[in-house]
Amino acid sequence: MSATGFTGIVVIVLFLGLMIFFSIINQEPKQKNIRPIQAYNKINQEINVAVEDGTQLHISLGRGGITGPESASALAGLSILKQVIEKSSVCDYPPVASTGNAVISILAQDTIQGTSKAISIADKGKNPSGELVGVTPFSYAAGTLTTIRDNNVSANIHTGWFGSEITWLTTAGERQSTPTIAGTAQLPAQAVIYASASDPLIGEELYAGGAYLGAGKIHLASISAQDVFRWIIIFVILGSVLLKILGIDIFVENSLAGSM
Amino acid sequence: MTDILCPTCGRPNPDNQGSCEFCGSPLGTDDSSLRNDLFPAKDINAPGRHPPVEPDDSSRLDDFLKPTEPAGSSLRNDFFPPEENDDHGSLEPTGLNDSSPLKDFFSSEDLGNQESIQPTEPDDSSRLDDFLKPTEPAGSSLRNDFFPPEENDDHGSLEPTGLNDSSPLKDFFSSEDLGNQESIQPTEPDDSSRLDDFLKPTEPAGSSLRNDFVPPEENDIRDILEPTGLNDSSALKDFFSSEDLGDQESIQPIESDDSSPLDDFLSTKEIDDQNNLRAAEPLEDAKPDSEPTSFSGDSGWLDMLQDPNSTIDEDQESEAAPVSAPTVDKPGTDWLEKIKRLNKSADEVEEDSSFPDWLSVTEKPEGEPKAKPEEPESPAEDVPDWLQLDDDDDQLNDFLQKKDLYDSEIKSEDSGETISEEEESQAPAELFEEGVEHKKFPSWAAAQDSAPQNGAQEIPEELQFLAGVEPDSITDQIVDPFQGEEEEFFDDLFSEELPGWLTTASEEGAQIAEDEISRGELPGWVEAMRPVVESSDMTGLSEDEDYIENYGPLAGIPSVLPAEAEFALDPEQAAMKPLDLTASKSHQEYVNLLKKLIGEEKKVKPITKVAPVQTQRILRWLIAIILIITVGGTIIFGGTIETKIPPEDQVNSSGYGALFNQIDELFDGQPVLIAFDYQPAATAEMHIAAASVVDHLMEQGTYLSFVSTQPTGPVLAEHFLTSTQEKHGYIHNQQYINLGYLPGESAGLVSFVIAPKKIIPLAFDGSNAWGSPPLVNVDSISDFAMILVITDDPNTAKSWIEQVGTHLKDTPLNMVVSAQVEPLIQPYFRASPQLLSGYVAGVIHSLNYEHLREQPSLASTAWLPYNIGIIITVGTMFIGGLANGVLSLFSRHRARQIGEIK
Amino acid sequence: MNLTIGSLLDFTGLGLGFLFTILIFSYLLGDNPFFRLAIHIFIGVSAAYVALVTINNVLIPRLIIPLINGTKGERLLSLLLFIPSLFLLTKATPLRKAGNWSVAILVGIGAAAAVGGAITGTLFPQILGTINSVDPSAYAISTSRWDQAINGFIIVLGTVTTLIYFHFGARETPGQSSERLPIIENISKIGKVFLAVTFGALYAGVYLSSLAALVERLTFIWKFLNSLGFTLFSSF
Amino acid sequence: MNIKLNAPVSTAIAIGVGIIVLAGYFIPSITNIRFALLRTGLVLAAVALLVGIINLLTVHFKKLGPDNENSGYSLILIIALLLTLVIGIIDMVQSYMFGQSNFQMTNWIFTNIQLPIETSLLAVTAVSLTYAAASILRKRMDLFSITFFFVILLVLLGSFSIPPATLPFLHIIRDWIVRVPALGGARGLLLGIALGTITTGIRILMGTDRPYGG
Repeated sequence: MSATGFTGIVVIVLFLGLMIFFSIINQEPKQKNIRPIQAYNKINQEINVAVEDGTQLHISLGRGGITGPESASALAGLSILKQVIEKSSVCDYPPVASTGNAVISILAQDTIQGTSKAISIADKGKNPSGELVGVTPFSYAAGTLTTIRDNNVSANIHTGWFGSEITWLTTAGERQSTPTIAGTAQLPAQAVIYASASDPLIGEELYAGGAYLGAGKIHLASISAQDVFRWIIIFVILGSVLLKILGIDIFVENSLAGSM
Repeated sequence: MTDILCPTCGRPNPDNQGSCEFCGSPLGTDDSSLRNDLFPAKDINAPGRHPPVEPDDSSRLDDFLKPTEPAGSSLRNDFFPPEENDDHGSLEPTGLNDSSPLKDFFSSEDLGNQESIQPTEPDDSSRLDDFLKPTEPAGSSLRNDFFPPEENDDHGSLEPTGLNDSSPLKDFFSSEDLGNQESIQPTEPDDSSRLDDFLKPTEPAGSSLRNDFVPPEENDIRDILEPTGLNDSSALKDFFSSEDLGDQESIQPIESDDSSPLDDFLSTKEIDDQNNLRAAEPLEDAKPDSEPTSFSGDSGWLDMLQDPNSTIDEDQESEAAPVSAPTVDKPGTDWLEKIKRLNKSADEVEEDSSFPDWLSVTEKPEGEPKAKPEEPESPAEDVPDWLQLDDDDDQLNDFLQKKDLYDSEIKSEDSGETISEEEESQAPAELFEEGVEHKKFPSWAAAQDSAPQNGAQEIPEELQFLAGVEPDSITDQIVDPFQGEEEEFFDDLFSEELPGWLTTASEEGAQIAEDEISRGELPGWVEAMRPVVESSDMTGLSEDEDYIENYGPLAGIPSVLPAEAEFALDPEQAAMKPLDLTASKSHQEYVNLLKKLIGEEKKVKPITKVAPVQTQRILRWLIAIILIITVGGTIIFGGTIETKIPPEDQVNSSGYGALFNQIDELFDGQPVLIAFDYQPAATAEMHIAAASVVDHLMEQGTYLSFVSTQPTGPVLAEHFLTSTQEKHGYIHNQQYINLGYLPGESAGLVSFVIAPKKIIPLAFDGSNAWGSPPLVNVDSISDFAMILVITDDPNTAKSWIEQVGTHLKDTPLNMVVSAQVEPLIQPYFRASPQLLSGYVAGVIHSLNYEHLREQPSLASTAWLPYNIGIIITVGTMFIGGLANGVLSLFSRHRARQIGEIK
Repeated sequence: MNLTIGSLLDFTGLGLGFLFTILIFSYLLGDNPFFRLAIHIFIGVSAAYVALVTINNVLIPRLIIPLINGTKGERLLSLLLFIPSLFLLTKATPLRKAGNWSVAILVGIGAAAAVGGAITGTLFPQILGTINSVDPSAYAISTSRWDQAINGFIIVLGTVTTLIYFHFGARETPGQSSERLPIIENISKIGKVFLAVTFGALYAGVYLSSLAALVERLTFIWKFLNSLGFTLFSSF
Repeated sequence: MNIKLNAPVSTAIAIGVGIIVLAGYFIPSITNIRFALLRTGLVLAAVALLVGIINLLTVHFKKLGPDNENSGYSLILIIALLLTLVIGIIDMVQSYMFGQSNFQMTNWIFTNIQLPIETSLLAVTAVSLTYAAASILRKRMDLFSITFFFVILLVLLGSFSIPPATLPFLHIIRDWIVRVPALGGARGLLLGIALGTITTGIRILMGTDRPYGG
């Protein structure tokens, strides 16, 4: 095993351990010691609005594939979808979901059905769709436009993998004066989201959806683990930089270099 | 304390006794036993004192189930149809295990039964007994009534008994329900309906229907649920909003096939489970206290009913008996009549119109409730009490006791007997000899009582009626009179009364409860019934008072009830009294809190929805017009413009410079892999950026292999060749090969790096991909002379660098990227292990590349309109941004000023 | 003859392209049926196209051909692939639950690819890149030493402060919203500025891409009109 | 931890496959197994795409009907899809049977319908992006937005170059922004995203998140 491989395994084990540790330690999931993120507050708020208004929330899960790193943002989007469905189960009209990737579409439908069943929305007609609206980035955006307009959508939540086609989705929301909560892992799309979405999720905030929407202990533990690891990274960087200035070649670099 | 006279030996027995202490004969066999059933033992007066027989919860439940059902478990099955069981898994995440929901459900179910029945009968056990007695031949009918027939459908075993036998019972129940809801509900603030009011704000539709039709259990459940968890209750909403609601009660008995109600029902069940679970744990201890209070009252007037001449304890005489006695006489007949009327035909609709009258009267309490302390506990706290009641219910114990008696009786009886026969046989002789004797009971008891009798006596009539003759009319009947007023009415009632027994049930309230009990006050829920009686008196039914007194069948009443009682207690006072008594400071606080909560719930929160801004659209138009006119104008009139070659040092340190140098070194026939990894939308920019580079490659005579990790890539490659490289006239398979689509995003890429031939065996057109001479020797990706990735996505670029670049030996990895990708890839170009050998980013680099090649291409053509577009955009953005910024500051300032003024 | 048909097809193609461009541009005036018409055609065409490519480039060469032409081992492998594929197809039917395990395979792969990719593709390289940014010797393209050192420190500062900006942990003070430690709060403000710069640069990039598309489309429209014989302005 | 056990098979498969693939990233000896699984994934993803397209068709078939005001659009979508599919299959058959290469008809449809529409869609975003950037200060007037706004202007101006009006100074600033502070921020973002990605993936590998109908 190479140094990189070993370091990689250490990272995974460390993450796993931290997550388990925090999920055991944090016995009260209700107690959220996490900074407020406006976009998630907004989601909660919009769920209430949808309930009172008899409108729908629209969640689009992006077009990211499942077999690459993009999958994570779609998976994070799915856990947000799950929470939103659970929370908006009192809506007359359950949320509508749209995706631009077939696998994500299947997963969205499974999530919807699983969640709906868990909360006993037996009426299938009311079930949110989770449909695949388009298979290329812009056809997905165009299909989602239709979803935004044709349904009685009171808020749009775009969480998943998007490219610059997100512009269409965020501005469509803006045109209809419906709040748009959006987050993605693709950097240029993030920039667009920041400028055009009413409530942007920046960077890794996207992955914290489960924790902020009450998906359970393990999600809170996840972001605690992320915080711990964040500081590890910071110390590794600062330490290495310091050593580098001092002219010392260090172990860290060798451990990571294999992958560069 | 009243004793029950043994029917056999005539000696007095404590009324919590199931059988005679002296002769051992069951006390339930004579009329007194019935009374006992109806009105449980008074011994329970004293808090903490329990009836001799105290089966535990499960046994109680078992008992409850056993007699009513040949197969006890079937009831459970009904409650949990198979599908629901399936769902348990999915519920688990919320912390439910499979068994707990059941338990909870049962507890809530029982509560539901109790509560729902309470209105007609103060005592759970007796109520249930009554229920069971007539229904016993077909225990399942009870179920049928409580639970829509569909549930029964799920259990073949039940069907025959349940559905076949139960029709009379159904009648019974339907009449029961009608009775409860039409005539009794008004008089008795049923918890459920009260809580319904609670819920209404959140449920605009069907609430009134619900009140009337929803099986009592569900009402109760909702009561428990809604306040505690609005979120979870959607299913309930569904349930209630469903069209079936109204029909369930009226139609269910007739039709068993409908499946939708089942779903709805299930949904409520699940939610119940969750909520109950949440609520259940904390409540265990409180209940015993609450029950006694309720009984103190019951027993009091029970005694009177039982034996007007018998000696009545002083306490009871002075407090309890008086309270109940007067109420008993008057409305009893009213109720019965009402019920009868209701059952008989739809004509009653008109008659029912009288309800609004008395309802309006009952609305009186509206003002009072605000001050009433009983309600206070927050919904969440309520739940526990309920559950407690369920768990250690004295009433239930009583009930069980009695049920045992009944069981023995019933068992001895021929099961084939008609219900009426049974009833008659079981009914206390005294009561039934006179036929109308039951009217002696207080209205609410009588109503209950009458229901079974109706069931028994009027079966044929009612069967017809239920058989669908006029189910709708019933619905109408029931719905109309109550809809608006009822809500308020019950709301009031709720706010007043619920607390009565709930608060006493709570640990905190235990002491208060004791006090109350010692004073012989009526428990809250008994109280709850009284105002209705009172109200019914006031609503024009009071005319009947005299009538009742004088009426033949009631002639017995004066003799049954001590005259003093009537004088001693004004019914109105009685109704008010407990409310005063139960008001403690903490209760008051609770009331206020709850009121606040309810009030907030009712408040329509203004949903701030920004109206589509017209200026927004105009601004967009303006931007569009400016851009299109300037750019379009430049295209039409502008032509091309001479640009200068950038300084040499800049070229040398740039990506395009490095790329140019590499391509310049390639020679004829060398295989070059080009990845067309941009989406079709980016065609414009990528064509501009890549045209010159690919042109350069072709000029060098390299053999091009196209691949793409996007499905649209292969055709984009073809399009690229035909639209930008026409002059080269490259022929597929001879000068280039389109390897086609490489699925699986970065994973596919990794596979391709290691074994390209294995991963893409066939070219896009199905031909052999690797047959052409330049590719024969290519076994791994490192065998290409160069890799050029054309992409507009930073992550695709990153994937190529991370997954492919790291595996390359001497093969340089280069890129043509969109402008947005540049910030993310340039570090790979600058870093020391140079993973990216060179790159062209966007139109700007491309122009420079063209300069290097000294062959103007697309970039040169597009340069002028492109730059005009940039500068116009910058201007528009700047002006727009500045204007918006000023506006924003201005509005902030104004907001601040307003804030200061405020 | 062929030439005529070919040029007719070409012209029709250009006409279609022109038509659809105009239909899409009509969205600038607001949502309208023409735009909707265009996007629905677009969705249908693109879906069919992707389906074709998938069948042609994935299913046929990897599933069908090995089954027909392959060696024993390949056939076995294809069969092994066939089973989950068939189950996955049930996802299009009411028996969708049967396909859960096939989806589970995909999710497992996806999750692993995400973790593995993030560690080997982002975490390590980016940490290393950040560390090396202060090291002049780690630069392939060298400018001045001091220049690089300062830039390196700015990059490190940007990376670290941005990372801190995302710190989630906060202390919950009763009655108030959670707040992070003041020091984290302050550092994250610097991170925010870096983020804003990053987003600004990326946004400009996105804009330049779309501007290129706009220029290309307008050029196309102009060319098409020209080819139609609209030489109104050509005299200028 | 919300561990449900009602889908043990799927969960076990997801975890097992995930662990093998993940281990393949770090342990060279099992790289081959990892690739076999990845290839399976590719085929499954392709099958999933077909499922998705069937799903898309079904959804629009359901929308057909007089009571749906948009049924016309759905009909058009279905026709466009099926027509393209049929043409493509003819192309494919020709290609496999008669060796006529390169899917000419399909490519024609792609080039003349899909491509212009996609490019136009991106072109229209130029207007939206300009508008969004111009109105950012109204939406959020803070340090972040002000910086954002002016960086956009700077980078755009730095990209601008028409010889008489070229501003070399701005070019240098643009270059520096893209190369240094933007890179710093991007690295922080990417590292954060990597952290989020890892936890998201690990949650699935632990079996606590099960989007696959578990």
